[in-house]
Amino acid sequence: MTGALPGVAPMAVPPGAYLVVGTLLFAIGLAGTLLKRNALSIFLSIELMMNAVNLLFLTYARMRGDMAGQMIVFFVIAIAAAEASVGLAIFVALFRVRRTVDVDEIALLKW
Amino acid sequence: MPALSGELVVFTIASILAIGFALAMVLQKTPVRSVLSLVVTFFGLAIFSIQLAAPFIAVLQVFVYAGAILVLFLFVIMLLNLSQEATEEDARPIQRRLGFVAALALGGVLSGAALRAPMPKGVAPAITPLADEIPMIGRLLFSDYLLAFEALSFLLLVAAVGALLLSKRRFE
Amino acid sequence: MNQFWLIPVLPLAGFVVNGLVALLAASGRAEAERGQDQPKARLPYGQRLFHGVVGVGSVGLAAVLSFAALVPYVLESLKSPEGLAPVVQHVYTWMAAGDYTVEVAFRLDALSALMLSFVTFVGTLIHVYSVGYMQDEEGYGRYFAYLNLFMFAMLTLVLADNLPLLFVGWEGVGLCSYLLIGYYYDKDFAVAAGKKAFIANRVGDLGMVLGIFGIFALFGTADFSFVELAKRAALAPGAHISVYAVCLLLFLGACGKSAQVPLYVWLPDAMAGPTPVSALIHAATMVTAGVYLVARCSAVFVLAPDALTLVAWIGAGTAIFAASIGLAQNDIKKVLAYSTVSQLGYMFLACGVGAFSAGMFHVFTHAFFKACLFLGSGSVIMSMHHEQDMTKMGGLSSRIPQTFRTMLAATLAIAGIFPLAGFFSKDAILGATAASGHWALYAVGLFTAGLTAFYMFRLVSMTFFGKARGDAHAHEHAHESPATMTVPLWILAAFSIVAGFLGVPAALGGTDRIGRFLEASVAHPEIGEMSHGVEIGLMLVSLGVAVTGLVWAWRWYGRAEGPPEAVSAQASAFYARTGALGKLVADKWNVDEGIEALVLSPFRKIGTFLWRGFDSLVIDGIANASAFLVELAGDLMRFFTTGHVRNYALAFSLGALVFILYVWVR
Amino acid sequence: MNFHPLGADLLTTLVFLPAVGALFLALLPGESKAAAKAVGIVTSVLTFGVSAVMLRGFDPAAPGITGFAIDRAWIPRFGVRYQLGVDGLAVALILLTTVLSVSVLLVACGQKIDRLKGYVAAFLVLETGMLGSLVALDMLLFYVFWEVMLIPMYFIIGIWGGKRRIYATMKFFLFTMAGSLLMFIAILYTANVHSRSTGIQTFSLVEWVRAASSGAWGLDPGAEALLFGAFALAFLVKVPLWPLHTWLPDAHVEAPTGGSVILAGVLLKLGTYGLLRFAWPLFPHAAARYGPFLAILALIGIVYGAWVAAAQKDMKKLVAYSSVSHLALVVLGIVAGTGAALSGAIFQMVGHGLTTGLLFLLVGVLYERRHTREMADYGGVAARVPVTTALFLIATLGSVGLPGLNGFVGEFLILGGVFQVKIAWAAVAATGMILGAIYLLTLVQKVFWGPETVPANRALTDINGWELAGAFPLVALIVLLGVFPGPLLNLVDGSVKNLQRPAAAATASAAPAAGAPR
Amino acid sequence: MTGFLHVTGADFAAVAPEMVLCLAAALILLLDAFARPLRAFFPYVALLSLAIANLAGRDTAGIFFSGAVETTGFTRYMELVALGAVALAILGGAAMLERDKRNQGEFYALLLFSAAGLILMVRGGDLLVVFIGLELMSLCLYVLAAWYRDLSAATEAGLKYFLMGALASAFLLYGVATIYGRLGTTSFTRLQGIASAPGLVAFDTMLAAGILAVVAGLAFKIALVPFHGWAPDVYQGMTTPAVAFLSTAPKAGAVLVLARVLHALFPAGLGDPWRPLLAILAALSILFGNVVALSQRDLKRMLAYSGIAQMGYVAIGLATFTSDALEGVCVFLAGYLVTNAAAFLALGALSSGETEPKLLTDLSGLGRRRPLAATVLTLSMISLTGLPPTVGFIGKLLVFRAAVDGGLVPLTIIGVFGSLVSVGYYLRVVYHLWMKDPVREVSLVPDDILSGAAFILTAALMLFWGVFPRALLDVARQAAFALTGR
Repeated sequence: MTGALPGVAPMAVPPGAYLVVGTLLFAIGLAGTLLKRNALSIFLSIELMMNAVNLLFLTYARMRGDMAGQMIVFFVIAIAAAEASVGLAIFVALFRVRRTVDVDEIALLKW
Repeated sequence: MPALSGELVVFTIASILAIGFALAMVLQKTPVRSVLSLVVTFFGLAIFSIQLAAPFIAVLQVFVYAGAILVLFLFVIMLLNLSQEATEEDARPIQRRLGFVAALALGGVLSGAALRAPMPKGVAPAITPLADEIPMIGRLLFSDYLLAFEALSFLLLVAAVGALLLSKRRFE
Repeated sequence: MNQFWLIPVLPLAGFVVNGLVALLAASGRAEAERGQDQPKARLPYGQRLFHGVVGVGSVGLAAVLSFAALVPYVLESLKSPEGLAPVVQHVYTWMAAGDYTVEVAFRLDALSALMLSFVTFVGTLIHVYSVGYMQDEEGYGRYFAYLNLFMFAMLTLVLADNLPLLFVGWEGVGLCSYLLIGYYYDKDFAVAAGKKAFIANRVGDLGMVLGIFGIFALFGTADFSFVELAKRAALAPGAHISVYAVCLLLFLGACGKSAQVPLYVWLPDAMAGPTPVSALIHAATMVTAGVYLVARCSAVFVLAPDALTLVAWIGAGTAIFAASIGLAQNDIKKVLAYSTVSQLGYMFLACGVGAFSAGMFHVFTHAFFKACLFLGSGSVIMSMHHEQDMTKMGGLSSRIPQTFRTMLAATLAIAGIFPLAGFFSKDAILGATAASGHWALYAVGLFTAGLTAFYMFRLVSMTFFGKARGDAHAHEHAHESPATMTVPLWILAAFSIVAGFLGVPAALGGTDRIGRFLEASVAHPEIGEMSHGVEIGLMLVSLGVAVTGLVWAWRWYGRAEGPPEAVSAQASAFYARTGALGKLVADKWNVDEGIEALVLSPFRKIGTFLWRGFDSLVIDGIANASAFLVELAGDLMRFFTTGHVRNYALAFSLGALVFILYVWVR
Repeated sequence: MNFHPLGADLLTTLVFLPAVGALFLALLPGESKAAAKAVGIVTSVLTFGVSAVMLRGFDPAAPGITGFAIDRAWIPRFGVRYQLGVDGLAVALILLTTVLSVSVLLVACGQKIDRLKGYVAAFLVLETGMLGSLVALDMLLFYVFWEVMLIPMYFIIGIWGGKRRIYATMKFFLFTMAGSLLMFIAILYTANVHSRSTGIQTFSLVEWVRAASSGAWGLDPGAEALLFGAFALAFLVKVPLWPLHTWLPDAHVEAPTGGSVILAGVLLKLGTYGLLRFAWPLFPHAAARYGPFLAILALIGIVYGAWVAAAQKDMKKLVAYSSVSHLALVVLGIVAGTGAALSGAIFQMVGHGLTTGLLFLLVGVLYERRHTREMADYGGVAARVPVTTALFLIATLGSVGLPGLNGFVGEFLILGGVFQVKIAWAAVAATGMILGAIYLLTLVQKVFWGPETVPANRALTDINGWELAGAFPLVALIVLLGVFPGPLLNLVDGSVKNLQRPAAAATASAAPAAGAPR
Repeated sequence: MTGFLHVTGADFAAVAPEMVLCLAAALILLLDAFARPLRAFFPYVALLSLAIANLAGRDTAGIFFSGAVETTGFTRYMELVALGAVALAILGGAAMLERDKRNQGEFYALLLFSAAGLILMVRGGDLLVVFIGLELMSLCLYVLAAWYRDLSAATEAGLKYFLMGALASAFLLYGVATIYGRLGTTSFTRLQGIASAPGLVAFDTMLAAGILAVVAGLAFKIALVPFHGWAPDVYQGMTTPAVAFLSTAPKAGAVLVLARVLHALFPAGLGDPWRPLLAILAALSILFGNVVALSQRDLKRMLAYSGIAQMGYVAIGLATFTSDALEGVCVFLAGYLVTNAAAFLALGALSSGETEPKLLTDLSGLGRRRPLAATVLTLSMISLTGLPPTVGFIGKLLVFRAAVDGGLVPLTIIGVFGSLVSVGYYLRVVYHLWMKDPVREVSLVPDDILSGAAFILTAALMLFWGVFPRALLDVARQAAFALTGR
């Protein structure tokens, strides 16, 4: 899809830097996902990962001077919101039954 | 690497903020604090957005994420009054070590790739105000992204329905 | 008579009819007596009559037909100086595949004529005899069915024009002997004996079959026309087997059928069958099939002198070996059995030294006196109420005079007393052996003659002379058998006296008719000449040996009186005289025990091992083990799915990581 | 249905008639035994009728496998075709199949069988599978039928079997499938080779054989060896050749009477049929290379099977092991490949189907009454069941290979053919004659003869009408084929001429390949 | 860039199926809110909407919404699969849900929504649209997973599926971002254009990582080892008719999307290292899935692992990636849809309700009590084993054939080994159904018309496609051709 980025000044900061930051945030989010035990915290970390990806999108958009990246981010944010609502609802339902959202204690189904 | 410009300074501060609080989010024991530290991270991201010529996204970032979603989180946390995250001591050591390794390695690998990969030339047009970014987005939304936009609406509907359904106590 | 096929088929028809009727009767009986005991009962007269008529009738008719066929042929061929061409009648092509074509075709020539004559003749007599002997048996019908089947097989064997067809009869007689030995199917030993006979025969048949293929390979055909080829030594080019090997294979078959060492073991046990069966199958006809085979293939054997020598030695060995065992047996039929084995040895000895016609001559005469002896013994046994132990007999000469006289005649005949049948045939053999220059063989033969005279007269003495041993009551009621049994005895006795005159040697002014008659169809290689003087000398020697044997037996057993102990005392005296050797002899050289220990029990053990050990442990072990391992893998790997969502996430991330690295290194 | 011998759809009718019967039965409501019997017998008899018509219209002299050929598209794009046709070999086995099916169903009518409807249906489906694999000329079609046979057999053993039926049926299924799956890949690969070398997409056996014999494939020896191996494995498991045989005794022992009869009578033959029809013609060089190796296995199998059979105490196990031995002989004949050997092998396939089928049938008759297969539980029953005894004796002698019964002809010709190739093989194989006599006569002795030891046997009832009706055709054929083998031999003569190889071929390149005894 | 709101009627006609489904779903939601008594008719409404959607989607082909959707035979094929899956789920589930009083309209609405999302995902002409469609589908499934939200199993399933799903989305997104960054676009057509342009495919570590992230994200939906963890738990906890849908259509969708992505990026066909990579995925899935399924006693878990294995076979097709292979994949997926759905529905009918675990041993002796359902289950087991004359065989045949032609013989051998192992657990079901006597008295759910119809339909299809596969093959052929143009 087309839509060139309205002209702006050339980047003072090398795009690579943004990419690295984004990637690191992605990794941190992943770490959170893997290390946290509270379902909410895990989901929180995943949200972080998504935002990291958003940063990547923006960077790329900027590099290419192209709107598409921004549009995608726009959608991603919306989707994330939707996911969040469903996810949290699931947590609530789960908590009602199990009285916990600690994923380490939620392992009835296994093997 | 251009000379030390204001942009660079801001970038540095923002990235320190973002990464630092992201780490904090992970390391925090109590969910509430995690959420709050994530808020800061998001602000950092918002700064980046501005720097990357996407002020509208920055605004969304603050409003939707920091504003709406994280508040929703806080709300749920309060609802389930999850004051303390269970202590990590008894947690599964292998999971922790491997998880740490995996995250670290992936981060290293990917950022390494990001650094090594050849960068395409970014366009460097003449300097003009960003004023017409938002109309542009709007226009795109109703032309090229129309379908996506419509689909999104249904997606939100589904989310609403689903959330409603799941959080209902009794069936009728 | 130009329908040879009728000759075997008639008894076959008899078999079918008798068999079906007997089967129906049996199943009716089973129906009636379901759940209760089944008492042994003689059949109603009507049924007996039916079976008897069908049985005897079919065989008798066959006999008539065969004589109708062979008499003119024989007369013709005696007229013509060098015999008559064989008459061959094709019926249909049995099987044709690849390089093998087997016709169902029957052949009448000198050899088959000779066999045919006494087979049908003796066969008929024994059928008649059986009518009386078997009258009390509830298996009367079954018996005659089997007997007819046997006649069918034997006649096929005799008339066959090619080896495969001969093999049909060959196996057929084996089957019948199996069935008839096991006639008393509720007696374990009888059944076991039958099986033993069949299997021992099968060992021979293994050689026989391979031999047949060998003949195919050598001559390109198994029709007896190959004999002509063999006479011209016209072997097929590129045959991948030697004549010697083929001869040995065929001879192996002969050994099985004619109970030669080492395959003789089945014949003594075969006495478990009804006595007429022993007479017909295990004395007169079937067991001589081996000799017949060798005579048939004589031309081939001649091409392999080493094989002939082997035949001779096996024959001689068997003769003396069996005779030695015969010395110490107390079961009247066992004695006769071993005597049969030993006589068969003689016949092979004859073939071995190249005197095939002499061998066949002995087959001929032996048929009569041995049949007579067996039938006589049957008569004795019947009169003694199924007592076979000679130590419990004695003094029967007065009780059953006809049996006594006929048996005496036959005994003298087999002992080779001039001028009875045995004398001529046996001396033909000994003479030929001597002429061939195998003096060692001659010595063996001669000594065996002595032994034969000894054990045969021992038999007669223990049975008929002296005072009655065993329980007096039985002795009181011992009575002569019915005419259906004595008439055949008389006829056979008569023939065992006169049959020899067919082959009076030149030395005694005769013109060895039978020899010349057979020359048409058996080979007659040059075996050294002897002057008539020497010949007569040898005859006197053997006669002397025979008489010595008789006298010796008389001195030991003739006056045996009193209770059985007395005899056993004599027996021990016998051991005292002969020492450990005697003991060994009385134990039949422990051959059966040896076979059991060295062959059978290992066979069973290994079989069980292969089954339990190899099949179940190794093969199934591998199969089940692999199945088990997969299951096990499943039971372990399922724990990768821990149920902890974080682990899944971890797996996810690690997976992604590893794959990224993989993609990079590639 | 088109009954005219030359009718285009004769074979289709033949193959799917039983399936139709089964379908009808499945749709039939209720558990009516009478209906099941009626449908079963009518269908199987009709099928037999069709096969008889086929026999009448079949011309043994016709070249190739072209009898009643049908050739329609099935999966056109891969050149998979609905291609049927018969030659003498197939016709012979088809008749065997239809006859045995009739017998089995007749016997089923005479015995108490739970869920008879399903039982009959399963057998009818099985018959379709068997007939299909006999007439299929398209490799993939063949594979389909080949696998279709598995399922009904799985049910037959699994539902109506004995105590360890589940183990047995799984073992049967897995062993067979393990073999056939590799063959599946091999088929696909061969098709690939064919299309690569000739540019034609086809699974047609005829095409393949033509290409293979003309060397158009240009396979390197390694690949050919692997393909041959895959094919041979599939079939040798089915045969079964030592050491792949251990599923057989279990399957036979646990299977219901009919199951054993069909298993021994037909399924095993399909293994040897496959060797004759596919493995050898498609990969002649590999076959020549590794034939001797198979011959060694076959020789081991002959002796081994007989030897183990002699050690058995269970009637069915004994007969099962005897099958191992007998079919090893057939394999040996196929390896030898001379005219006589092949005729003998085919004859023996039919003959063994009849004799062993009859043996299992009669064992089943006893089992039906006493519910034990242990020989020790019988003994001296001859007087109680004279007819059964007589029939059993005939079957036994046929199996022992007594001249005048069918067993001999096959054995004689095989041995003769093998003899032409390698005397040592014939010599070893011939020991089967002796061993066979040993274990089979022991079987007869222990079961029917000797004193009546077990009181329970006093009430034993003799074979009943249905069972007799089922057994009679087999007995008749055993005797007829023994006395007049000519017709059958002529029937298969054409096939033999196509398949046979000169005596030298079997061992020419052999001696190094496998240290054959000399 | 097209002008503001420049959309033609054709554009809307193109997305008619999605619209129909969404509107029907919305309608049902409304009815549920305001006309609850009509609940009994929701199934029929849903089925009707499916029918209409099918008709609406019949003959549209081309690129619409300026490249946002791309309708081809390929996507059409997927449309049918999705609609079919939903139909079966509804047929099988309606009665049960009504019995359990869980037949709120949302159930059908969500099913329809997720079908719409699925269709959108597959025909999305742009990775963004694909992502949106995927999310639409997934959100519905998250909710459906926790449908019996008072059962701890169900909620747990929901949680696990949701968390893993979100993670997968994040990865997928990362991949999309990277592809966008490296190649400058997210639209398939352009990607293909760029990728087929010479020179660019010069190797690029970052792009590789991105593509891999996408693959991982989709492999998660397909449940390929090692991205499979969620499947067994979710299947076990999720309500059976929903699983009948979840286990078939979404997987198929993800597979086809993956095919599209790969084809867009590697128009010339897969090369090193991607083909070995997929081969490894396939091998792992086949071995792990089959072997672990062997040790399962809960049927739904067992079917989950079996599903993993089955997708391994699909992955063989993907690794081969010739048009024949893709055709095979399509056929396989159609067969798998019918077979697996049948299996789950029969399972539901042979159990004592949703609240009970579905244990293997409870099937004992049900063959005589419920001949129809038992027969269908048996058939589906045979078909899953891949034995003729069922469609399962045809699918495996095509895939293996393509793989052999494509030189992946070792993979096929692993495949057949897997099949051999699978016999162990598939036939175990048959054994319990027909050859074993009941161990405990199971109170079965009553029969009902709709599921009966579903049974007969699936059984008929399994056999018909197994014996006369031509029609199916032709459709699949067109689909594959539409994608590869070869």
